[in-house]
Amino acid sequence: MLTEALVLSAFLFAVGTFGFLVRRNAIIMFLCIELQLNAVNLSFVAFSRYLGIEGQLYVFFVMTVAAAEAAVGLAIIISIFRHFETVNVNNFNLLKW
Amino acid sequence: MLSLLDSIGYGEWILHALLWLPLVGMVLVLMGPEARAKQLAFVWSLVVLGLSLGLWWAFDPGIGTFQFESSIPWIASWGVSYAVALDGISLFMVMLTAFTTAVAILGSFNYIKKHERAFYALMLLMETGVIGVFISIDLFLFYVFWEITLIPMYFIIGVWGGERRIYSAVKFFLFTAFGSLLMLVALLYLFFAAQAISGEPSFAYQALLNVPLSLQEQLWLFGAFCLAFSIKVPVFPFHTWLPDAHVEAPTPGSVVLAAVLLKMGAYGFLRFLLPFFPAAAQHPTVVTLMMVLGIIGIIYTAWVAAVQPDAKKLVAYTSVAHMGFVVLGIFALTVNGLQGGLMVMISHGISTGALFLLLGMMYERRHTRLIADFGGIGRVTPWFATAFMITALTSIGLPGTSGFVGEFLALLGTFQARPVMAIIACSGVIFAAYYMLPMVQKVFFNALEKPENKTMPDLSRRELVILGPMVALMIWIGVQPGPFLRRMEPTVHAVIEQVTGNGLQAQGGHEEEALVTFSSTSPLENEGGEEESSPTHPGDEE
Amino acid sequence: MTLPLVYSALQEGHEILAAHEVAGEAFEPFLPGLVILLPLLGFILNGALALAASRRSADALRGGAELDFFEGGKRPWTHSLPTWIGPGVIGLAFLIVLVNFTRMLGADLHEPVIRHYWTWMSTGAFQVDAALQLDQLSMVMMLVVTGVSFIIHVFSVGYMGEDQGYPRYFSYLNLFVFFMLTLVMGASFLLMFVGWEGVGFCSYILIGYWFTDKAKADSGKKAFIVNRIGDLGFLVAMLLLFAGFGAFAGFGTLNFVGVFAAAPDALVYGGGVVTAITLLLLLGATGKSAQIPLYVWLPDAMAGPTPVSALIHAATMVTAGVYMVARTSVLFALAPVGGLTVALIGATTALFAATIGLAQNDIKKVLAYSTISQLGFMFIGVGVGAYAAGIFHLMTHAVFKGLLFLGAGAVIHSMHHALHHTHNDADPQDMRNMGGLRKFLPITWITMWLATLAIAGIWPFAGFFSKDEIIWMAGARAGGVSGGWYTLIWIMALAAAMITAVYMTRLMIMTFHGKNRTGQEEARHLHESPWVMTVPLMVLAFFSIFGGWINVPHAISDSFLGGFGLLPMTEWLHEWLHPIAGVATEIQAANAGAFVDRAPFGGGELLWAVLSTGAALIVVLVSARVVGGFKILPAGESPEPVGFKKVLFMKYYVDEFYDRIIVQPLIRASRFSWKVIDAGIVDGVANGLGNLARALGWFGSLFQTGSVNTYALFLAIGVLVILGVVAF
Amino acid sequence: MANFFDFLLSADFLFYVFGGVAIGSAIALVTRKSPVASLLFMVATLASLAGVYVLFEAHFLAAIQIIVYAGAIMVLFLFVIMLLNLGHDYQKDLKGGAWAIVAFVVAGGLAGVLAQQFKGTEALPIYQNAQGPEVIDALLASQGAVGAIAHPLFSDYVVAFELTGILLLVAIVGALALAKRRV
Repeated sequence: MLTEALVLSAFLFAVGTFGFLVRRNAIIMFLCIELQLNAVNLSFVAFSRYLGIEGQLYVFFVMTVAAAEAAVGLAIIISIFRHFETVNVNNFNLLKW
Repeated sequence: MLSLLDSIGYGEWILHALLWLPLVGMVLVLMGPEARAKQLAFVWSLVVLGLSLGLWWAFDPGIGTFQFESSIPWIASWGVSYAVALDGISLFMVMLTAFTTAVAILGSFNYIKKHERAFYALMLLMETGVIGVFISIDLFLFYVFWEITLIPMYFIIGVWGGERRIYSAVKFFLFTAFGSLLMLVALLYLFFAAQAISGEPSFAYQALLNVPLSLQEQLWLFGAFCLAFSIKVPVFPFHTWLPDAHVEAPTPGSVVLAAVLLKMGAYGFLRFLLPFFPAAAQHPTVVTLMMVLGIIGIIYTAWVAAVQPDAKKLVAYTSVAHMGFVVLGIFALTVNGLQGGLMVMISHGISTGALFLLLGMMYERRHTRLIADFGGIGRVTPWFATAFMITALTSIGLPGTSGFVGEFLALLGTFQARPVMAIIACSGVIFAAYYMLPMVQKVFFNALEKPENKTMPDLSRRELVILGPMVALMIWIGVQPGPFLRRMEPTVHAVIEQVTGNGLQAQGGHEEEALVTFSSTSPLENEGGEEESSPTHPGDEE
Repeated sequence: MTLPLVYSALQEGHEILAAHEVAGEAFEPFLPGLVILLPLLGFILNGALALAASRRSADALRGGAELDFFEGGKRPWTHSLPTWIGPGVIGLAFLIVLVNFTRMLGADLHEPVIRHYWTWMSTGAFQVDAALQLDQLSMVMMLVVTGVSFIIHVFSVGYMGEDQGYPRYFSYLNLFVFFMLTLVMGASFLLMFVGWEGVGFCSYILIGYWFTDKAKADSGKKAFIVNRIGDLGFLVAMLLLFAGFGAFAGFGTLNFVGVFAAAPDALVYGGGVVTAITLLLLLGATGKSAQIPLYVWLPDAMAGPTPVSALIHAATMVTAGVYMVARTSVLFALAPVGGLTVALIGATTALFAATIGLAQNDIKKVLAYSTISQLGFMFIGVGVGAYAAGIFHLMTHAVFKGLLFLGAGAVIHSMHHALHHTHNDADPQDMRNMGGLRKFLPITWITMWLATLAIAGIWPFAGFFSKDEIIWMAGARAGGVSGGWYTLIWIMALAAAMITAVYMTRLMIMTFHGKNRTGQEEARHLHESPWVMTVPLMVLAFFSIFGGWINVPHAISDSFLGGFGLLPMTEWLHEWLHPIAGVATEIQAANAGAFVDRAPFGGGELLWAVLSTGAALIVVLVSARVVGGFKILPAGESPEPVGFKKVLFMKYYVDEFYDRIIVQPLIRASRFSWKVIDAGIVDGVANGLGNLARALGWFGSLFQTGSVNTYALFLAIGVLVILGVVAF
Repeated sequence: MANFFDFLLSADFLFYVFGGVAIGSAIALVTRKSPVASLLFMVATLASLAGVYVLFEAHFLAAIQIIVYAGAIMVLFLFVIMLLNLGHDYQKDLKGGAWAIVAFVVAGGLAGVLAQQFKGTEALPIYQNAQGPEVIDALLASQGAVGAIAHPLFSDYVVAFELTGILLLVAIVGALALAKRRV
């Protein structure tokens, strides 16, 4: 079952990547990142079944970080929205020199 | 005099003082009031100059090795130390730097009108950097100072320069930095090679001196070092940053650039390039290449100079021509050639520095540097014209001036090594007249027609104070170069011995790669004390 | 540092090489350093005055007014002191030279006396001292230089008296004498070179003395640059002498004594190296002494004040080449090709310049070409190995050509005043505007005729003896090696001598005889010069007559031409210079045969002397008649010359030729170097590299869209690539 | 029949069910235009992943996956969407054309490479020899689902755990500072 879980995680990760690449709504892109994180979590869990409980610990940490990230990220999106009145990332190109 | 200097322990602290005092001065200038910045900077540079004069007596002309040596570990794990010393090559460079800085600062009193504090602070920073380059005997330290000099000059050109100052400043920076980086790579290679032999990391000059390298390695490292120094000198195809930098730089910037910064390249040839890579430096192809580039510099830039409409650009090109003699003299690898090269360096520092100052004075008066805008001003500015004439004659090497001594010795040394090269280079005396005299004529002679020229003021007292010592030096060195030559001689001998002797050593260690031979004597029997280095045909040794 | 210098000069240095005592008294020089230092002192003093005066005049000019220093008939101190300082220092130097000369006369001197002052340049392998060499040759030259200089300085007091730059003029002139004395007294090639270039520089500033005139400034510049071409030869010759080439290892010294002592053994007779050295030295000599191909600067040099022309461009500086060949006689004797080339160039120049002199109308131009031609004679002399004869002609020429120039100066001075008074803008130097001046300038007229007879080679004037001896010696070598060439030289010299008589007579007739062409009003303002100018003329005239009697061969002095030995004629100079030229003469005699005592087509010395003076006299008389018969119009009304006369008038178009094949191509090459190579290729490559970097940067910036998706895509691609690399 | 139910309740089958739901809702998450819909599909994914966790005996994680992740974090997202009024009136924000193809190729490649790498993981010696499942089972049996995680968390990983707490604190402060309206 390990291989299947890993393949599943790979597919989920790829879907998340694809979503991040093609979506322009910042919140959805954020969701895609969460999806990628979960894909990774899945593989951690799968590995932990065989290699020890530490894998689950990492998932725990990842979740915590994801929570923090969500809080900050969403706060950023809110303040950006206040400024630009949109969450479409095509409008955020200040990085371009 | 010597006992007086000894009594104050002059030799103990002088190099450190010369190195760091300008930096202290820089801080003082930055903290002081804007209106007094120039006076403060000038007085400070005078103090440095005054201190440096003691070297003239304190320096022992009988010794060819380093003097006033002192070394303090700095970054011990890399073998970097703060090591400074002086020998016959750097002695005059240091004194020239102190002199030029003082003169340039005095010469910029009227020229620099904005951000005075910053400007004079940068000038003093430059002095520290340049003196550091000349007295460092730790390669790491040397490299640090070498790069430090870039910064003030970059800002001096970029902030106080003419119309195209940004372009010129960037060009100057990029050219020099490009070469420096290659040098850094080569330096690190050398460092690791030395470490592999001795087992201890060290950037000390002596430690890197006798690293046994194959000819192949030497040629590559030589190339990297040589490129860095050639750009600085500058040697022919790398010279185009110079006219631009000179034309755009403010007068004091040009003066320091011509008088001192260019010398860093030639100094690098003498101090590092030749002793480090003796086999490469004596490789016939290398010597021929460098000499040909030197000759192209002499003749070609003289031609280019002759048709410049801008007087300052003309003088800038003549710098390249003069430095061609230096390159020629150095690569001749004869006592005469090296001494001549050094004399040309000193003389060029004084005469071209003075020329730039004079052109700056012209610019202050008329706000133009175009030769065509002048004419006949010898009538309204006779003293100015006199000073210019003497300086110009020094520049073209009239006997009795310092220019001649250097050029003649350099040519003589070259002739001993490569007669044909020397003969071609001799035509430089004609072309020197060809570029300088028409300019002098168009500016100072001919009819005084333009009304704005008729009210040009003659030299002021301050300008007289600037030019007086310079003109006096030109003639003094021209008439009595003996004291200068005497102080250089042992060092020059040591360099040549190091190069020729070591070339053999390096070869002896790598006989399978002994592609070239430099002496008809056997390499193994003759380590070190070989004085003559007559290049013979390849294959003599096999 | 100057003080110790002066001190050491007064201390008389110390002798390196003591005089060889053979018999008689040893030569003890008297303050030789002072001979050089005095003119330098004069330069410094006059220079200071000049700086002070020029500052005043510049201040006035800036205020909008020309300052006249002589306003109200008063001379400011800056313009009165040079009258005493300028000629004074030279006079003193001349006195010291005279003392030394008498001492040397009384001594028995076989080796040069060297006075060492300080070491000038010294590297490990090379040393040159600031040292003076006193021997017979330098003594003769010192006499000529200081003597003629003194006379001309005195003349200048009158000629330049009204010039605003009076102190500047004297400072330059003093400086020139300083360098000229360095040239002739220096004990090594390098020191000679110092003087060599120094006089070139002085010539430059003196030709361009009136520097606000572009033509004059141009002439000065031309003189300097052409001279430098010659200097190149000298320089390379020195390098060769010191370091050698090929099998010849060099002398390792540039001291005359050392080089000449070693030369006969070190150099192969007729070898390539010595020939090269002599030819290079010859190149230097042709530059300084205005010989083909580098003579072109001298006619233009007439732009300078006339006393300058007399001093520098007739009497002293231009003879430096002759002096140099005589000084290096040992080398030239060792290189027969070098010597022959010297003589051939001399002969060609003598003939060539003489023909140009026939068609010139400017009085100074005629004299300039005459000078070139006479220098050619000297070159023949030293070239064929008759060094004493060459030096002899140098001396007599210094006297009579100096006189001719000063006379011309007096004429011009007078013409200038006359034309100035009447506001006539005619050329005061054009002989077509003169005519009949003998009434107004009697002293000038007589003295100049004496000089003319001297230069034409008529017995018993100075030029007769010197020129005749040169021609004779050229002929006397026709019997030996390369006889054909020497015969040719002999014939060319004879022809040139005859043409000399023609153009000089033409000059005198056009200037002093015939109808006055200055105009009525102007003629009333023509008058003889003040005594300060005429006395020098008379002094020189005296020597023009009797100066030649110091070197008369016995064949002549014992004949009727020498009053059967009754006239005070001696062969003194020849014997005097023997220690200098002796070695060379021996080498020449040993290898190429001695001089034969007969002309190429037979006949002895006396016969040819009589023939030549007779011919010269006839030529003078005939051309006086012919030129007197011409109808000469003032310059403004004269037609343009046509035909061959135009070619002569245009000086064979040599200047134009040089301009076409050297000057213009050089300027074009320079422009090409600048615009195409430097700004185009070299800088283009550098800027191109910069632009390449910039283009790469621009290309890279295309990926910086600012859109998160794009960055993420690249990130993903990167991950993919890395994964791919790790995986496969 | 019992076999069929056994099969239906067997770990293998449940894994495929949960996995299929996870992938399906993940794809829907990416492709749905409405943010709210996307969010709900995300919740579905999380929930099905929680199921998978259970299959791997990670009961505690499955619980907090539902409670914290799907419950708290996703609700936070929903709040934000509501707050910003993105629930309706949404524009099409899917990039199309070449861009989508490139993205698809890249993502597909990623999946392919990863999947290819994971093939045969179980056959590796480390997994063959591992006593993992038994050890974990024993651990869970002895300490319970929470205790098995809590012990290492408060002993070996206590520093990391505390740091996580600080991180959360910082995140709270940061979020407040960012989202607060300028006063």
